[in-house]
Amino acid sequence: MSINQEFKPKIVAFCCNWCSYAGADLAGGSRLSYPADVKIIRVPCSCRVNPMFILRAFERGADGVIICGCHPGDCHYSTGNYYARRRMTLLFSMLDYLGIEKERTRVEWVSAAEGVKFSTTMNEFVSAVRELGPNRRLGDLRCKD
Amino acid sequence: MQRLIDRMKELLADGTVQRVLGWKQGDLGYNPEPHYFNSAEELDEFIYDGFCGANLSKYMIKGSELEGKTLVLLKPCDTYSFNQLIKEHRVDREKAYIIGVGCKGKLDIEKIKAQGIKGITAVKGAEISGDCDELTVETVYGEKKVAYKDAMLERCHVCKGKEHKIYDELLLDSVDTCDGDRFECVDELDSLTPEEKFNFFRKELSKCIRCNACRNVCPACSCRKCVFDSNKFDSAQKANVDPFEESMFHIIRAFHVAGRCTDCGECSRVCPQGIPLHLFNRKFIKDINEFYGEFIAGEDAETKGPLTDFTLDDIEPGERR
Amino acid sequence: MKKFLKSDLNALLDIISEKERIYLPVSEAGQTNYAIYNENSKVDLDTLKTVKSAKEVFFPQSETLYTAFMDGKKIRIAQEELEKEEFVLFGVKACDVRGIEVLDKVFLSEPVDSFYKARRDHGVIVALACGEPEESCFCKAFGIDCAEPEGDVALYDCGDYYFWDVKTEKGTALTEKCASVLSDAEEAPVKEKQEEIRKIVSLLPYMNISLDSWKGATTDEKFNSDVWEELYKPCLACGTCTFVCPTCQCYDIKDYKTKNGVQRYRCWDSCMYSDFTMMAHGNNRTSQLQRFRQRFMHKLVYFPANNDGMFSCVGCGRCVDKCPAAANIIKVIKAFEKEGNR
Amino acid sequence: MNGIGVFVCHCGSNIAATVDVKKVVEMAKLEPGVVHAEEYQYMCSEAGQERIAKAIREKKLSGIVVCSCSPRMHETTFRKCAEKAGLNPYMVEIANLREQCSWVHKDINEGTEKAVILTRAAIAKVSLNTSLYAGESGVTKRALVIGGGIAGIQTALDIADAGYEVDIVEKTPSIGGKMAQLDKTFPTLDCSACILTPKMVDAAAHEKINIYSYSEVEKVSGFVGDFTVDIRKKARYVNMDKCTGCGACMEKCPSKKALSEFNSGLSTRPAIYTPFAQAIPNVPVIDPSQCLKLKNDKCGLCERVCQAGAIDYKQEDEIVTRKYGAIVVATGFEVIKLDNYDEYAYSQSKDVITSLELERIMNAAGPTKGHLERLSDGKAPKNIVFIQCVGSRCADGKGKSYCSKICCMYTAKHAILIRDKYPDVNVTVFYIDVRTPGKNFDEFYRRAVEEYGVNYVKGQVGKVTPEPNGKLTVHGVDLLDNKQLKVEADMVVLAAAIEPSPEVRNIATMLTASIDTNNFITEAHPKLRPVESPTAGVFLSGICQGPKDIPETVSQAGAAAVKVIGLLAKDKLLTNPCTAKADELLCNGCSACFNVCPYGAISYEDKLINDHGVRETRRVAVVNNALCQGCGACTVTCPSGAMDLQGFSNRQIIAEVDAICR
Repeated sequence: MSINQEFKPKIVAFCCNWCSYAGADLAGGSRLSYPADVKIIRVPCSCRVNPMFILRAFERGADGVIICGCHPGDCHYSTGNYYARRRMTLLFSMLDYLGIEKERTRVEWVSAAEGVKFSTTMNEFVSAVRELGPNRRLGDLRCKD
Repeated sequence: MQRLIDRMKELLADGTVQRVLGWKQGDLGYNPEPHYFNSAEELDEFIYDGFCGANLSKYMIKGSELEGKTLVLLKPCDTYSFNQLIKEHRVDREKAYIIGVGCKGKLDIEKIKAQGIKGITAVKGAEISGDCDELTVETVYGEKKVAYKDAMLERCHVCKGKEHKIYDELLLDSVDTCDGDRFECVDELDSLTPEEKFNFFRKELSKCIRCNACRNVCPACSCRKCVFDSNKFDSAQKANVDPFEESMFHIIRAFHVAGRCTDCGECSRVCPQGIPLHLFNRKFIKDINEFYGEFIAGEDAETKGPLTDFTLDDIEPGERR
Repeated sequence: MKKFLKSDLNALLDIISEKERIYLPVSEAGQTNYAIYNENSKVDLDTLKTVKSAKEVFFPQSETLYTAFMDGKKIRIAQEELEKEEFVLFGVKACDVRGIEVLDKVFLSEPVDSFYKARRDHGVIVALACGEPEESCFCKAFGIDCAEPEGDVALYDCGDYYFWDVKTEKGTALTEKCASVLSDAEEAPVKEKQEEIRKIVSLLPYMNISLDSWKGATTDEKFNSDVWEELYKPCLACGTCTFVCPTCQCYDIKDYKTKNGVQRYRCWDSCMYSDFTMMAHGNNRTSQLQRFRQRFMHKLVYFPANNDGMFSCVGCGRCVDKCPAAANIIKVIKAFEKEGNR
Repeated sequence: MNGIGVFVCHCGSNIAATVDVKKVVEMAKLEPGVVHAEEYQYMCSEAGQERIAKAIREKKLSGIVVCSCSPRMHETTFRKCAEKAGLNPYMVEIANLREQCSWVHKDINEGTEKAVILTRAAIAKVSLNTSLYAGESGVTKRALVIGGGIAGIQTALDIADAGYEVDIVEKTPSIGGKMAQLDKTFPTLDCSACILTPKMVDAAAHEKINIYSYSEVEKVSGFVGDFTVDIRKKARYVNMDKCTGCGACMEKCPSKKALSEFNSGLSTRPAIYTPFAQAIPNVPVIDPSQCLKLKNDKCGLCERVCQAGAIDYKQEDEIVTRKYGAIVVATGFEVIKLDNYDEYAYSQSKDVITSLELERIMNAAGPTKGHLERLSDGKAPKNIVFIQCVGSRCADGKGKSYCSKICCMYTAKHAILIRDKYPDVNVTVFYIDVRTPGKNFDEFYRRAVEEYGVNYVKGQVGKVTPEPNGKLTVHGVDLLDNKQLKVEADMVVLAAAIEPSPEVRNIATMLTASIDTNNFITEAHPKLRPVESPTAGVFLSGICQGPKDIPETVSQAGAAAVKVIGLLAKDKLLTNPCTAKADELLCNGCSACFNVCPYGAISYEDKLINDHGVRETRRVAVVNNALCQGCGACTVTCPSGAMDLQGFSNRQIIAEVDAICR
């Protein structure tokens, strides 16, 4: 832990507009802190998250990517997160198969009311990625500078 | 095979079909090519033997645009691809007259060459009418014998079965060639450490020359313009500049065909660098089966694919069942 | 004529690699391709054909030309450095050596390609006569003798020894560096080996293929033939033939957005691709037939017309081996021969 | 794009305390395309907005980034501000520096660094924004109300009174719903029928209201303002135009064994019947499962006695297709099945009944003509035990996790009514909690205890055992005295949980409205938009949204009506411009997008395409902008990237990713 404490991972969080982004706002409103390494990208729904975006983030040097959406059954668009769930299940299983550490990817369902969950999730996720250290397996060399 | 040729000539003669999509004899005994035969005379050059591995279903995308019906020869595994293409509105069932041809396992010339056999001038024993037991390879360095099984494509050892899923008529007999479990290779890789897995794939993918043979031969990769050739995602990279490039290409390609890939094995067959590309597709197929229930793409032309479907209590990402 | 014991191969390579990079056929994950030698390399001089040809050593599949860096709103441009170190390209077959000659015509004539030239100036070619030519080979049709390759040094695999035949000044310089491993040798075993190879060559199915109808062929005559219509059909529009070809020299120039700027690089392109020579107004070759024809017309008509009759095919047979649809230049040549006889 | 303006808000000290706003401005100025950057105390204030407007006008900005609070807070504000200054409102992006930066990070260096990155991402995104324009769609000035209970009736009346046409679709032969089955209502003890019937009559008589009774919604297509609905009018076998409602057919009908739905199965009814005397419409229906004529082609008595000649055995289901601008779901509830609660002996003893059954027993028009008697032997009970929360508030998964809300009050009502009419009957109520929030509710409950001497026992009942002598033994526990209790009872009444009507699932699917794990329809916002569903143009009335009593239902019904009126009052609706769009050059026509679209917004056309000089007819996807809600499911399922989402395009999101990972 001691060495990695210094390591500031780059974390990209895709949050759906209706639940998780609002959950993140609530975490802010409640002053529930989480590491500044997390940067949120607002998407309308977790089903908007294309595997291309995730790989792109890794290509560009992200150390972890997390996708947050409404709880299954609560999707604003009624079914979006069900598709997202299947896509991410398969994609993450593939990344694991290719030797990308599981802890670098995560899906979490966070409702607009779960500011606490948002904050704890981000704390957990960041510390898990910190443990792993920098992502060396999926980055593009040309983006290292 | 004469039976097949006669039947094709009959169908050409009575106007049922305008042309035949089949294989034309090569000049080395092992290199037949996909070919449209427009007349009975042309069919003299027709061949169907152990080296006719090419999946002709994708050619029917273009075939569907031609005037009249095309007689297309599909092996059992090709029919899955054809169904999938129907499902995706990429081929026109009405434009195809499908003769389901039997299959006794298809051969991989690379496997013969890998046994140190060079200067091949002819291969005997690959005829579909034969026993398909032993191959006699004539070379400028002398005659060599190879067991048919040892020269078979990987995919034939894990064959889905010799049943045609769509056809107008069936001809020629098949022999069951399956003697392996197609997911064993996936299990083996899954049991490695992340480091080992990564090294394995990095080594294999580093060979990739981005020739797109895997993509262009793939019946599921039927996009008019591949996302890797367009600027939609800022992803049009022709070069294999960085190893990441290939990983990205192959992961996304596998993802795009996930739930649609019939495991026809063409990608691995055509890769000039011998990258076992089926390992990507098999992983998705295995996961889909495990997570969402057994699903065989192309078994019919109607069932919704697993990635355009869901159930309320699907497994969560990262979980295993 | 010099020679060295096969068991001294690594010793020889180690001597060279102390000062210079060596590119040579290395087996990795089951395939043999040119790679830089190091002590862990699985050197493979037995495999006749590397998947990719030796051209990539002088003309890499992709190479950066320059990089633009953003610093606030200022842009700084850094030119990619030209090759300035000597290197050795080891174990090249006769066809690939000729391939480099073809590339020279393109890249060394005006305007000279500085990246290519720098590499050519610094590279020494150690060629290797073919051990066991294969059925897809047809170098003889282009006047290449695989039993006696060009290059700075030619190697011959004779029993326990590799024989070392110096051909140029560059070759002499390299020979001096390797003097400790090399010993003097007679020419007889080499002659014997060459005869052996030539005998096999005479048995191979494609070696006597005739290019007569292509010599001095007019564009119109070939271009407008109906034969293309049949030939192109199996083509999947992949770039395999182009990328394994030792003479295909077309490239695309693209930009890669790095973190803080842009890297301009060039990479091999393929005339088989639908976006090849795509321009703002559209594409001048809109069908696969046209693209397919382009490749072979270039190899057999356009290139010789501009280069004193030199075909830009060397008969290595890689496209014959690798085409996923078994369409290849042999089938093109044969189809036209048949057409001519009709 | 080369004229981006960046506006960094201090939000007083909310942002400025943990983010060095000056630094953010300075860094923003270095970004490509940025020609203007400034900071200000409160960007959302009038003065702040004026600064933005001024910069847009003076520097001819082509896009702006506001670094402020969450876009959920002020995105609309700044979009309007941009629009007023002449910039397309969709050329605005917000960097969320407050909720997602300054409020969650304490260290100013860390906060500033992150703020700079978030600002960069927003700049990168806005530089790829394109002007978007909201489309318009028309409004059909008619509403559909699904369900004809008190919720549906009230909604329909309110909408109709505002001058709009309303159709009510009711699955049973009469409107009235569950309220019609009730005897009295709490806490005032009015007769339920006396207050409901006039409303039913009003609805039937209203010139703007059209009732489809004995009908069901079969198919819904379209979108807000323009729904097309197929209604199945089930065959009644009675001609509604001819029937006079004389009732002769019902009297003469020889098949009288069917259980009366209205009397909760406690009495029988003929095969040709109206559910109850005051039914509206007062036209009977023939139950084909009971009718001898329809079953065996025998009898035909009703046809013979009908002087109006209204009987028509050949009648078939009819599908009516109607257009609506808005749809209200008012599908109501059912009492749960008690199969999981057999410890209370419901299936074993006729004297264990549900509260709804008790309503019918107490009702003068009910199976016992209003006499309180045991269904087993017709004797008057002396001891009655009420058991609360049967299937409600169940943590064990056996029943419902929620509180059914109405049971405490109706049990108090039953207890009072019984004690009032039969003072010699002992009434015991086992309860977990007594919940009486509501006007005059607690007073009502206290009257039951204090005035009427109802014995309330805090505790649960473990078991009810029918005894050989016909009595029931109730094994309970008194938590306050901490002792086991055995109470002998002649009758046990179960306050069974209520659940949404089972057909709500199907209706929700047709409407693409989501339902929660308990099958209640999800509201657009639990607090602020409780009568709207997330699907535009679909509104909620009554228990389909959650348990309610009558006054609450009526007020929600009114609220839903107001929402509908507000919608129907508009002549045009603006559509969300952030919709999916297919690039027809890239589209394969493979239908993958169609398969995942929750709104049915994608269709296919055979179109002549000119693909860089290649002209051919291709099957390509077309998005209906009025239907598309912009979720983006299609964009990911599309392998070629032909489908993109305006406002959240692939390249925009990738630009954000790149900026964040820089």
